[in-house]
Amino acid sequence: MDNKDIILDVKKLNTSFVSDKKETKIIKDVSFQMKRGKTLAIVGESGCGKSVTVHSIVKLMPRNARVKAEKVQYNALKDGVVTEYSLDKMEAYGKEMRKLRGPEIGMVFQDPMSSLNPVYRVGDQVAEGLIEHEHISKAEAKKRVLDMFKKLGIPDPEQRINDYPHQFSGGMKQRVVIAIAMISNPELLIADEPTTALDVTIQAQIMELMKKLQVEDGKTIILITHNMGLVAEMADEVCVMYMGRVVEFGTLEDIFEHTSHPYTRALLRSVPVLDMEEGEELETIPGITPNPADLKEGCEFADRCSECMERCRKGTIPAYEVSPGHRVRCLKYDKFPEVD
Amino acid sequence: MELTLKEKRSASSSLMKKNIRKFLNNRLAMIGLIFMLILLFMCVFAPLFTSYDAETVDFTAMRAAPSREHIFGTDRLGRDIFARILYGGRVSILVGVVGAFSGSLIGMVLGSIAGYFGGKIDALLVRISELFQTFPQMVLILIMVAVLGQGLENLLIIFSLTGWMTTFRMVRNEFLSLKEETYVKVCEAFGMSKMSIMFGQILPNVMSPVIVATTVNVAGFILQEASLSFLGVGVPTTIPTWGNILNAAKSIDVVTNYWWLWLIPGLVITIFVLAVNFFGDGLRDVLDPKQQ
Amino acid sequence: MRKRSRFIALVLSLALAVGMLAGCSGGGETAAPEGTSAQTEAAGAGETVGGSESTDEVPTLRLASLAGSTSDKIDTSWKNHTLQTTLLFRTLFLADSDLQTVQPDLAESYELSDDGLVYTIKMKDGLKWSDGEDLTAEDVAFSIKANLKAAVTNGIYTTAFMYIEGAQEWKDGADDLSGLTVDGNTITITLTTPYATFIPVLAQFDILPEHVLGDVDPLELHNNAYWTQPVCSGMYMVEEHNAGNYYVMVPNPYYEGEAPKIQRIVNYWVTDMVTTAQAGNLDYYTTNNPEEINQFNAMASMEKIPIDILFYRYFICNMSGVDGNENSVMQDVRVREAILHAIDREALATSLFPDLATVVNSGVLNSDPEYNGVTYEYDPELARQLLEEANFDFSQPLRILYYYSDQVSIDFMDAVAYYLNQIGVQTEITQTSTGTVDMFQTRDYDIAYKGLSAFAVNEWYGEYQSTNNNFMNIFGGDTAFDELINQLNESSDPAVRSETLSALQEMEQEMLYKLPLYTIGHVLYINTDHVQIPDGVEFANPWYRSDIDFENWEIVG
Amino acid sequence: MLKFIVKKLLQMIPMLLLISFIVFVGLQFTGIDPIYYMISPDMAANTDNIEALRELYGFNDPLLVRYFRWLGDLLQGNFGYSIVSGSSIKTVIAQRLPATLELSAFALVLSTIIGITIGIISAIKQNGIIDYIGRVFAVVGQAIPQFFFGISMILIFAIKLGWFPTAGRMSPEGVGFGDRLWHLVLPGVTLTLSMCAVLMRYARNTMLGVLNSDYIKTARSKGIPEWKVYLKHGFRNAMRPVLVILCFRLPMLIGGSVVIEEVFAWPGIGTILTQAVVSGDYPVILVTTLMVAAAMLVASFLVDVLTALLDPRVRIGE
Repeated sequence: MDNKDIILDVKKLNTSFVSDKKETKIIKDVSFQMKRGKTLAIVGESGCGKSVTVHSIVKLMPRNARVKAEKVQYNALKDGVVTEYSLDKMEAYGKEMRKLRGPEIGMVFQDPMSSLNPVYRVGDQVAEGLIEHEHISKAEAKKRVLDMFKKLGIPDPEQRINDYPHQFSGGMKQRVVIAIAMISNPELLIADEPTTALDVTIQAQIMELMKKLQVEDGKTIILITHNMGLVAEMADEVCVMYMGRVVEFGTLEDIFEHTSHPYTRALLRSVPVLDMEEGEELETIPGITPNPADLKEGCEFADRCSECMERCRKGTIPAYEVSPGHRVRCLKYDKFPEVD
Repeated sequence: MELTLKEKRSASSSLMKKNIRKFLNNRLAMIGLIFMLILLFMCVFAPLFTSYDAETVDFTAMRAAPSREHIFGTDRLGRDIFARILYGGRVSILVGVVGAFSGSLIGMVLGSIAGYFGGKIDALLVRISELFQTFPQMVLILIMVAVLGQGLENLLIIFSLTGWMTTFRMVRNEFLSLKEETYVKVCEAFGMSKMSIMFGQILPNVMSPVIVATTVNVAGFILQEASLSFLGVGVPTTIPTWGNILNAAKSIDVVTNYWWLWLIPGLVITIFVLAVNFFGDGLRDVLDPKQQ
Repeated sequence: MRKRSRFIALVLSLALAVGMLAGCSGGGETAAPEGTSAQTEAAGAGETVGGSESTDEVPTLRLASLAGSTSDKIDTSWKNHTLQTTLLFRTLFLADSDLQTVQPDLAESYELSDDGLVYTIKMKDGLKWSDGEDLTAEDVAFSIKANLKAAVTNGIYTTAFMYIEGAQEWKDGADDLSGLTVDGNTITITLTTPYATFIPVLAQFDILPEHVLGDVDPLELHNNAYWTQPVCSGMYMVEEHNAGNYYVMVPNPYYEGEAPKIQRIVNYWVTDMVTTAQAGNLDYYTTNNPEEINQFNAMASMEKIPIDILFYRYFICNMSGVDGNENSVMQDVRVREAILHAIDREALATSLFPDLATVVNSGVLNSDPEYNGVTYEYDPELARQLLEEANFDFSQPLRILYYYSDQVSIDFMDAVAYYLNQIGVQTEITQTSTGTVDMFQTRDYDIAYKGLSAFAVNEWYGEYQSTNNNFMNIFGGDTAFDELINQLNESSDPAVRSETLSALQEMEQEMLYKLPLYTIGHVLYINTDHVQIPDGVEFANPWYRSDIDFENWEIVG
Repeated sequence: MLKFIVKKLLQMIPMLLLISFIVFVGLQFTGIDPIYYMISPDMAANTDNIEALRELYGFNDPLLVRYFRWLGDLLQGNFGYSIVSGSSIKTVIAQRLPATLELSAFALVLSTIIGITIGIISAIKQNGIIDYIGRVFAVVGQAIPQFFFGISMILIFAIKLGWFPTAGRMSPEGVGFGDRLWHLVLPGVTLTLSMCAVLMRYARNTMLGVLNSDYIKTARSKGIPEWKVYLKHGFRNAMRPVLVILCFRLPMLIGGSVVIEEVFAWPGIGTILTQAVVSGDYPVILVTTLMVAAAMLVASFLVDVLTALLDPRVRIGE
């Protein structure tokens, strides 16, 4: 595969947080490649490092974070020409990075309630990035915002662009957030649990909207979620994370049909299925997510794993490629070739 | 899965251990604690550190500069300043501690009532606390001095009456959220009396921020006592307090010519208050990390 | 639309808030411009007086008053005098520095009948107030009558004027004061019993203008706006008063005596005398505060002139009130004596008031010929022994009250507490801001520290008189002293007087209602770089008016 | 909006009445016999006359009668007289208020600018050098007794260096601007520094809170420059709580400089209040209290209005 197909190439991404002079590793050796025009879902329980991974990639990290990576490369494709950007070498809030945020990479965050600045009109907030990057007049920006609002199905846009965030419902707010992300027409859209905070019906609307964007405009989407139902609906590829590591990576089919890692299996079992009877019990994963600061060596999932062996508790567990593109980090598969 | 009592205990004691470790690691807080304890120890056991007492007048050594005999010099009546600082510290610290504690007590009781019962009584108490809070504190204290009169006991009353608002607000807010918790509902369902739910069940959960606030108030009241004594409306001058020792510095004559009369007691107050504040900040980091 | 309404609201509410603040602050807004306009007025005034462009060029004597709670008026002159009031107001007679011998001032002369009861005082002719109105004997009569009804006045006037025939009736509402008659420019005053210091008292009593104050209720006289810009009889008058900042005094054009050389006097309201002097803005200052004395001594331009005055500091013992309320603690005379022996008065006097204080053992000074040599040596052993003999209850603290707020007094009380502690007596010391009420009404103390700036020794003994309004509440209206006191007040014969004093001294030492400590002198500072005073001026107690030859004071340099 | 303001204003009146009544009654219960404050121990010879004066002033009337008489006088602009000096309180306050306002406004404005600037820079450059200095300064600033700091300033800058006067508001007769400023520097700076610490801490914490919020992340994801993130999105939001605190500091204009006034012999409201308390001059205490209370209510009124104006979420109750 060449750079035209791969939009984002992440190799050995490591992130840690420093607090009280102690460094805690949160993300460990995360590597993946992201195909242009596809949807990648990153799944895992809360606290597994999904959000931190994407935030590390786009460098929107708090001050006490330390990010290291062998390679984080973003390949922009414009008129058939590929431009390579090494995100890992850029300054977090420097000019280069800023040029990418918005026009190339758009972001939608988890909580629409707090993602919008309460004191500005939504129209202005959407237009802000546009004006910044394209240096167009306010009137023109307003037109573009109106178009975007229409496209995202926000009713009565002429009126609503002058409203403040608190005058919007949750779903409408999230549409505004998506508008902010999409207004500069980025190629890569990162959606960090975009529907977690919303009602179920609204969730569906938002996801439909995103699906539409992807299909119609050929956007690449990274979708972070813990909702396996959503994954099944949306994703082309899936990246399962546990305790800062990618434990399984593959196509939707790989993950759902050839589920390999014990954690992925447990995760899938704990997902409510649409035709489930009311009162029917879900399986839960035994134990609790360990505190990243107290982790011992070996497989991070060892303590909760029903198939845990003696050697699971030693050293770092490598990833094995069980089929092309399907990688599993589990010793059960040690007969397959090791990859990094 | 039910946690057994033992497990709970060991969990809480390990939390305690962790907190203590965290505190010990906080260098500023430790320095604060050490200074605080040293000064406190010296004040409480003053006779071990000085052969002088705070009252003995010596007209042969009036306003003597620091020397080997009087390491901090003597005041206008020839009294040893070092001894006066130690003995005065007893009163000053006592005023701070008692004032802060009784203030917190009032704050806790009113906060519990306001937070638990809510409604009109809550609105009223919140309004009153706002009034107390926005009134410039010095003016408020002065008015109360005018009403109650001067004296050590009155000062303590005044301090408790002017120092309850922070605690009140904290306790009330915590109560507002805690009273919706299941365990409170369960207690109510069991027909526990309101008093025992308020003070027995909910209050212990809000103690951490209260302890922190009280510590900070101790420092504040020591400063207030000094200021009031400086203004001449504090503790009667015959009782040595840090403020009363400093009161002598009102005249330009003393400021210019007898630095040890005011600089040393001033520094002692500053150091002690600083130590208490550091200690309080450290406690806050450990007990109440939400607050900044 | 919404934006605009928000903006208007903001402006509106700000305006309202400012308005509220301004309204509540009682015209604070206007005060600042007042200050500036007053300044230009002052400059203008300078022009008219000195004929020069700026006030700086008029040679000016600079005085200062502490801007305590009063800084908008000149303190009523029926209280203690200041240099300022002695220059603005005159009295019938002008005392010499002994305060006893007098020379004519508003009055030309006086005669005293042989029985010592009738004073006939003749006023000078053609006297005028500073507003041009005539100053007559009627003004004198008005002043005396008003003083009897005034709330705020120095006790020496009240005491003396109560000797006038019909004084009590007048106070009780009689139409006139029968003992006082005016005939043209002659005033006749009839006393019920002779009062030896009547003329010296008159030499201190400021005459006030009836045509200005005639309708004012004497009870409220001290509050009257008159005092901001009084109509004067003295050699100066107030030209301009910038409340809280300063007032300017210029020669009174209607003053009939020798015109003063100094053309302009400014009195600043200041917050601290020492810094004012250090900044070179003070030419004349008197004090008995050792701290200030230290600072003034360090100023090269200030010449120090010690003044001997009769200013007692002493303890009064709370015995029993006329209401019968008796304080058991102090009843035994040995307790009272023990306190005197317990305190090293000599050491306190020399350490706290260097060069200022002299120990006394009664109202009679140790240097006076009448002094009988009784001393109360510092002897803690004896003190303790006396207390034990008197079965003193050592478990109860001795309650001590004082009203001075200066640092030296605070130090003094601390030292007293220490001394008493040495003989096993616990103390409970209270500083009161309300000397009068706590000392004479509440009486919640055993001994109280008091000061008396006495006009004469009579005043010291007057406190023992059974009819003394204040002290009868403390000494229970004990009549033991009355006869001797009356004798002292009435007699002007030196031999009788001396005998009486000796007798009083004995009696006082026997009773020990008052525990004498020391007398405190006064120090006067004059900025000799700026002011020259004529030779031979003798200064008296600065709280009284005496001849200091002010006409011949000059501004130099 | 107008309705809202009027309603808030009307609410202030009963509060003021309540405060004045409480203080009035409180002061009556001290057992103060005002008449005896008027006359110093040396001048109280005429006891009968003093009784007459008490009657004249109506001190024997029942409490409520006295309160309403006082209130009535107050409403007519008659603030009464100091019972210690007999000065008209109106005059005294008119003299003293400008001095206090001058000092406090200077300190309030300066401390606001410095405190907020440093606080916000500290938050932006968290753990940077300014943050560090600022935090040390705030901690130490809160631990030094105000008057001790003032005295040290006097010793260093007035006595040793002689740059500024030791005390007072102006040279006698000197009402020029330069002279006043020269006198204002030391007390002003002392008060500023002591007022700064709290504000700095507050501004820093507020800004930190704002910078941690999601909309800042949204703003950054738009690729706008950092200064715009801080100013447009951070500062604007941090300003609201800071402004509220600023409003609540308004009463300090009148009552915040008591100690400093005493240290620098500044002829302001603070010194008369202290004196009044020491000498039990209760009419003065009453009026001063009422002024501070009024300032306080104005402040809370401003807070209500400002919150309504600055935060689109707060809807003005029609």
